[in-house]
Amino acid sequence: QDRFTGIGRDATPAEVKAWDIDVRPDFQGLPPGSGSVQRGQQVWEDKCASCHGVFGESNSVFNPLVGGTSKADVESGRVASLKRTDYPGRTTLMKVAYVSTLWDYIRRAMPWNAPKSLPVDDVYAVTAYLLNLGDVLPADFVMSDRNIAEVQKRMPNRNGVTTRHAMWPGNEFGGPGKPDVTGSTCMKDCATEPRVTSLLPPHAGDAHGNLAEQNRLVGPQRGRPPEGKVVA
Amino acid sequence: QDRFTGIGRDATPAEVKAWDIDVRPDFQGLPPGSGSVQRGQQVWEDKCASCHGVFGESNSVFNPLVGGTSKADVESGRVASLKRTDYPGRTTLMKVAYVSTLWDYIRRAMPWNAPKSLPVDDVYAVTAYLLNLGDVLPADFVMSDRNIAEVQKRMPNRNGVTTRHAMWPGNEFGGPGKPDVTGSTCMKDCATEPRVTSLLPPHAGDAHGNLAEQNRLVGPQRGRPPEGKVVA
Amino acid sequence: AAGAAAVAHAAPAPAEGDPDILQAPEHTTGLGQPVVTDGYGKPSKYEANVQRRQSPGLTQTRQASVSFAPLQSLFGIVTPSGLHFERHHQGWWDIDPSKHRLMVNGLVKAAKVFTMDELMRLPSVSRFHFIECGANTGMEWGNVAVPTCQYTHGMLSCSEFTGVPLITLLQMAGADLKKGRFVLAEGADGSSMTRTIPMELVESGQVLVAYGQNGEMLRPENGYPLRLVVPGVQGVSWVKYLRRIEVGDQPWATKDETVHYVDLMPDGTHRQYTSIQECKSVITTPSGGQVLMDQGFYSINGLAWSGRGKVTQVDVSTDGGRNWRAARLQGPVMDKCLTRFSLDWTWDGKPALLQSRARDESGYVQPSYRQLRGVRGTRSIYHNNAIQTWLVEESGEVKNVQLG
Amino acid sequence: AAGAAAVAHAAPAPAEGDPDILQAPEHTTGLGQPVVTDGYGKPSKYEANVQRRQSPGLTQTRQASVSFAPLQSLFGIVTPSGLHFERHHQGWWDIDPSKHRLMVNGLVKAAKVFTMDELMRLPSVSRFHFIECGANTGMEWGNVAVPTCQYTHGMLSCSEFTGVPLITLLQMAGADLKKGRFVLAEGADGSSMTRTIPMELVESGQVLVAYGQNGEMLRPENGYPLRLVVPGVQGVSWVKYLRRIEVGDQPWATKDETVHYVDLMPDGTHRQYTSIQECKSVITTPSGGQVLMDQGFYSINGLAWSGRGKVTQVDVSTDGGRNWRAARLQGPVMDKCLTRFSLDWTWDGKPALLQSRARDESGYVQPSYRQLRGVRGTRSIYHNNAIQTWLVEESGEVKNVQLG
Ligand code: HEC
Ligand code: HEC
Ligand SMILES: [Ca+2]
Ligand SMILES: [Ca+2]
Ligand SMILES: [Ca+2]
Ligand SMILES: [Ca+2]
Ligand SMILES: [Ca+2]
Ligand SMILES: [Ca+2]
Ligand SMILES: [Co+2]
Ligand SMILES: [Co+2]
Repeated sequence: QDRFTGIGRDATPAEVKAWDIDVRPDFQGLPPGSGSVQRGQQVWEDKCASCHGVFGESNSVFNPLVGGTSKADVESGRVASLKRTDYPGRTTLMKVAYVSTLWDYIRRAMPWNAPKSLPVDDVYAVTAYLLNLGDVLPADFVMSDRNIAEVQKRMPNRNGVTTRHAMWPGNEFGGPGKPDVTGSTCMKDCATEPRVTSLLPPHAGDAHGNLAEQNRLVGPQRGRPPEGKVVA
Repeated sequence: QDRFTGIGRDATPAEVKAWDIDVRPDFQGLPPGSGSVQRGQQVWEDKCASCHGVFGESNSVFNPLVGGTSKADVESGRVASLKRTDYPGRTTLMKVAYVSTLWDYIRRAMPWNAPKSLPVDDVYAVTAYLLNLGDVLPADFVMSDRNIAEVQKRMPNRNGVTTRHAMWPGNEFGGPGKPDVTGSTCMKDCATEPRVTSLLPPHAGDAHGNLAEQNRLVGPQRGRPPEGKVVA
Repeated sequence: AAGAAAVAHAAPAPAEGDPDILQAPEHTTGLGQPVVTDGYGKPSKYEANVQRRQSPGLTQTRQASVSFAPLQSLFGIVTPSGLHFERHHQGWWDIDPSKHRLMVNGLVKAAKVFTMDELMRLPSVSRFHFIECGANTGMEWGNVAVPTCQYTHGMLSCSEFTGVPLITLLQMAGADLKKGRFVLAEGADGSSMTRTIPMELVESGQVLVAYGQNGEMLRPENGYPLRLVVPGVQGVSWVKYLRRIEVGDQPWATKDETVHYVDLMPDGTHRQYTSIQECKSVITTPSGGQVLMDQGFYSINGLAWSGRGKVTQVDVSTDGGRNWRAARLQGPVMDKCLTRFSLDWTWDGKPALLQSRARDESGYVQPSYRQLRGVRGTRSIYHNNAIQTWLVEESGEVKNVQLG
Repeated sequence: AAGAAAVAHAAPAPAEGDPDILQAPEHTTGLGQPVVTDGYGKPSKYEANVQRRQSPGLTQTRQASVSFAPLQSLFGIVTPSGLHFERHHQGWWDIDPSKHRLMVNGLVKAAKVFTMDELMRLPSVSRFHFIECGANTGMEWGNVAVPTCQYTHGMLSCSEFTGVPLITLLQMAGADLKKGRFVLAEGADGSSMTRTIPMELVESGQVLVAYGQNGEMLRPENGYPLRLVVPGVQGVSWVKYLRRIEVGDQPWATKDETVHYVDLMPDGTHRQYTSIQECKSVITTPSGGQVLMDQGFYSINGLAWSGRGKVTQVDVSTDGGRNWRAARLQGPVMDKCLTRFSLDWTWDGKPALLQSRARDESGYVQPSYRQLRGVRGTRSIYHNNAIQTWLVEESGEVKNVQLG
């Protein structure tokens, strides 16, 4: 575009290399390297366990990363516990469908307080260790750019995802399509049963503090003072 | 309006009296009372002169109130100096057409640091004194609600104003009418002589401080650093 | 009795009149403050209650967290930038704009680098758009969880954004628009947030590389000095601290489009790349946690929006959805922008169930909880756009409820 | 040489690349700040130059004075409330809204008193409007006086205002709309500003008793908790701290409509009640006091507005008015509202004279200085809406000039 001559310049190869760190499910962008489960355990215990727990089970700073998957899931590629409504919480390994997602995210964002500090080999290693914790990879596994496609075939939830929906604003994934949920346009004597089935217990309202102090001091309505401080 | 029942209430007579203080050119709203030029001088020197000067001539906190009018103006009701392009500045007495405007404003807003503190009689008095300073009223005049209409007939600029223009957004004053100034819609080879006839001398730009510090630090253009601090 | 739960009513004025009228206050009889006490001003001290807030216990850390905009106290459609909701994954930064760069790479003739100086030199547009977090109202999928509309719906804001259409930059880099149907946007903060954007939306000119918000630069909490604006799409795609755009032939399956911001269906599958914020609305006054001071006339006010275009109609019910009336829409009604609606209502002091239901130009109608859950169950976390119900009790107290 | 007057150009990046790309900054490798560091946020520290400012020597006191909005640094049409221009006659106050009252009296069936609680209960509207001081650009009637567009045109701002149409209150009081063709608005501060408003405009529903500005309450400097909004009319009529509305059959000839905000004609007469802000525009970038950093492409950006309705066209000249091109107008173009315009321009490094000329739906065309002075002379002080000229010098410096 001659129109904007002098605006912007070509990036140098070193610049692109420095920033183009993303890794796709087809492994475009994946740098060569490798790391063992054993080395991964070392990295994990040094740099990850303090937040995520020794077994990736902690929810003190974030949801547990590991748990809820089974050997059967590794076979089927569907995490069975996701079908249960009584299963408490969802771990990362229950949800993640692509090993590239884990690899890419750990490389770019973890450790949380020192993102991008891991050498490439350690990213392989700690990813392998996480998958070992979830019984996806054996303890003697050495993950590398050459065998990662095999690892993908063992991801417990690899078949548990879909893009069939109307919420992608492009023509891919089968196009925008028809929304799955339909509201009603009834205006008069509609068939709704206005019965209150869910309501906050008073103490849960107070869990959000004094609502009187969360509303403007003037206006047609005010914030509700805490229970027990109500003025008649 | 039944629609808004319970919103708003009737004002009490005392409330309307407390706030309905405006005075119009037809003297609607003018409270009864009176004050002499002599008393006005007292008020002026106690409460006004510190800001406006003993003769209303000061421009230390505001433009001079008095000056620029003549006995001839009192006769004609047109302030001659307003026609001169070489007359420096414009005083209040040169411009004001209605005595009610002075009275109303002094009552509501003066003294500037203690507005609405003057008793009604003192508003009469100090208004009379100001007009005396401008040779509109004699030194022995006692202004009151009964003779204020006579005072109006002596206001130096009472005939110097017009409402014939297109800038009143209502139908009064002869309606909105046709704008007085017309721009050009010429788009090509227009008859303009692009000769620069007015330009700030460099020091005048610096009078507004360092312009580099008055512009954002990024963007296609920056603020100009002060003269002499320019970097090549 | 009406207003029983409220702070005590003002004492009736004495017969001669209200002392606040009869006794002139200091501000009517004194000299006020000078100009430029603040080169950048702030709200009245009496407005201190109007703040963005965290929901206690919602997140385990404060840097991977959210703060909610006080919708119950806002007017019109513009969100003051100081009250814009926040969502950070690895904390916010105040980045030196003279050092910030934007790279465009991937399926392009030549990868490019732009400075802020250069980006701000290109032709820009300014457009009003809402931004809503995909997790807004997420706490309420299963049941009522929070007391006020700040917490139920406050991951929502609306601003006038100024920036360069991304398509301009892609053209300058010579992007392959035939093969490159996906775009990756990447941030410069610790999380280096990445999201896949459809080229379709970029080609339409709607996606902006924005630096301006409500007339000034973006706020640090919202991505200063550069963020992507992806109208109609959930906030996580509006990548903050934007440092890189890559053109590709496949989606990236980043953590925040395939592990989070995914919708868990009743059959245990996750929907990925669910991006559009579907048509939704909420009554902001009266709303949960408030108390009506009196019986009589009220103006029911609220906000409606759609990620698919313009809002065309908003219906309001005061009887829990049995009967509806079309609300007034405040113009201009803009594309993928908040629309303010209002409806006159006279409160007779009896319990009432307030609801609003929005429609958009695609023909979509906002669903009830029953309709939404009928398809998606109760475990989706994201994209809860069900009709909100507020119960007005006889006391004047308003409560967050769900109907069944 | 282009940009000679500017700060030194950034050093060219080393051959392998820009260190700001190659060396990851702290914000890419660390953990940032938590949510709600500020319940009400503020701009980036790098934006500290963007401030409203006084013009030194313009006024003799700081309480009867003005501060100017930094138009050269703003985007779009919304003015951030913290940068809204100020004009006080007796200083500003932060008034307790629970004690503020509005009285309606005069030619009404019954004089009325409203509390803020009551006013905020009535049906409201939200509208985007510009507000311009009648004295904006007043220093430039005779000759160039100030260096930047902050000082030439910065008594101008634009906000989304929310409030009750005044006509609603007049109807509630039973106003006599036949006899009462004039309305007095009065403030509660020391100056108790009074201005006469035509009933015509009130009846149209355009005049608002406003409490909201850009989504939140008015700022104290702008009249918190209540101000009149009189679209298209000069700012002094938008009475701040509004306490009283009186309906009358004659205008009031208040100080600020018959002694100030009057236009001195060449024949020595003063035009009174000149209220409408006529169609006007200004290029905000590049503008006076700035320096272009480089030759090449620029987007000329500016603002246009009219007190008579919508802006229909803005023409831009880069050769001092000999040739003009129609600029792009950013939608939505709203009634009595700022409209952002832009035009592509490639600067060849030669001196250029930049001008903009706006037209409105009434057919009015913004005049040149020669045309304006031809009718009104040079002593009017108020209502200077002449075409502004910026001279771009070879050095890249932009200067405020007038042509003859
Ligand atoms: C200081 C605390 C901390 C440390 C140390 C840390 N993490 Fe994390 N981790 C987090 C937080 C908080 C998140 C959630 C971030 C967000 O919300 O986007 C997270 C998210 C993750 C996720 C994504 C989980 C999901 O479901 O989104 C993975 C995988 C992960 N961490 C792995 C690691 C690894 C591997 C290490 C060490 C190399 C590590 N973390 C070190 C705090 C930490
Ligand atoms: C502390 C300073 C101060 C004092 C004391 C003071 N004034 Fe003023 N006066 C001002 C200022 C400042 C203005 C301009 C206000 C404005 O810009 O609206 C002014 C304006 C006026 C005006 C209007 C002039 C015009 O052209 O707009 C009149 C008349 C006036 N004063 C009379 C008085 C009288 C009478 C008193 C005493 C009873 C008085 N002033 C006391 C500072 C003062
Ligand atoms: Ca260049
Ligand atoms: Ca890549
Ligand atoms: Ca009442
Ligand atoms: Ca009156
Ligand atoms: Ca989550
Ligand atoms: Ca003046
Ligand atoms: Co989010
Ligand atoms: Co003014």
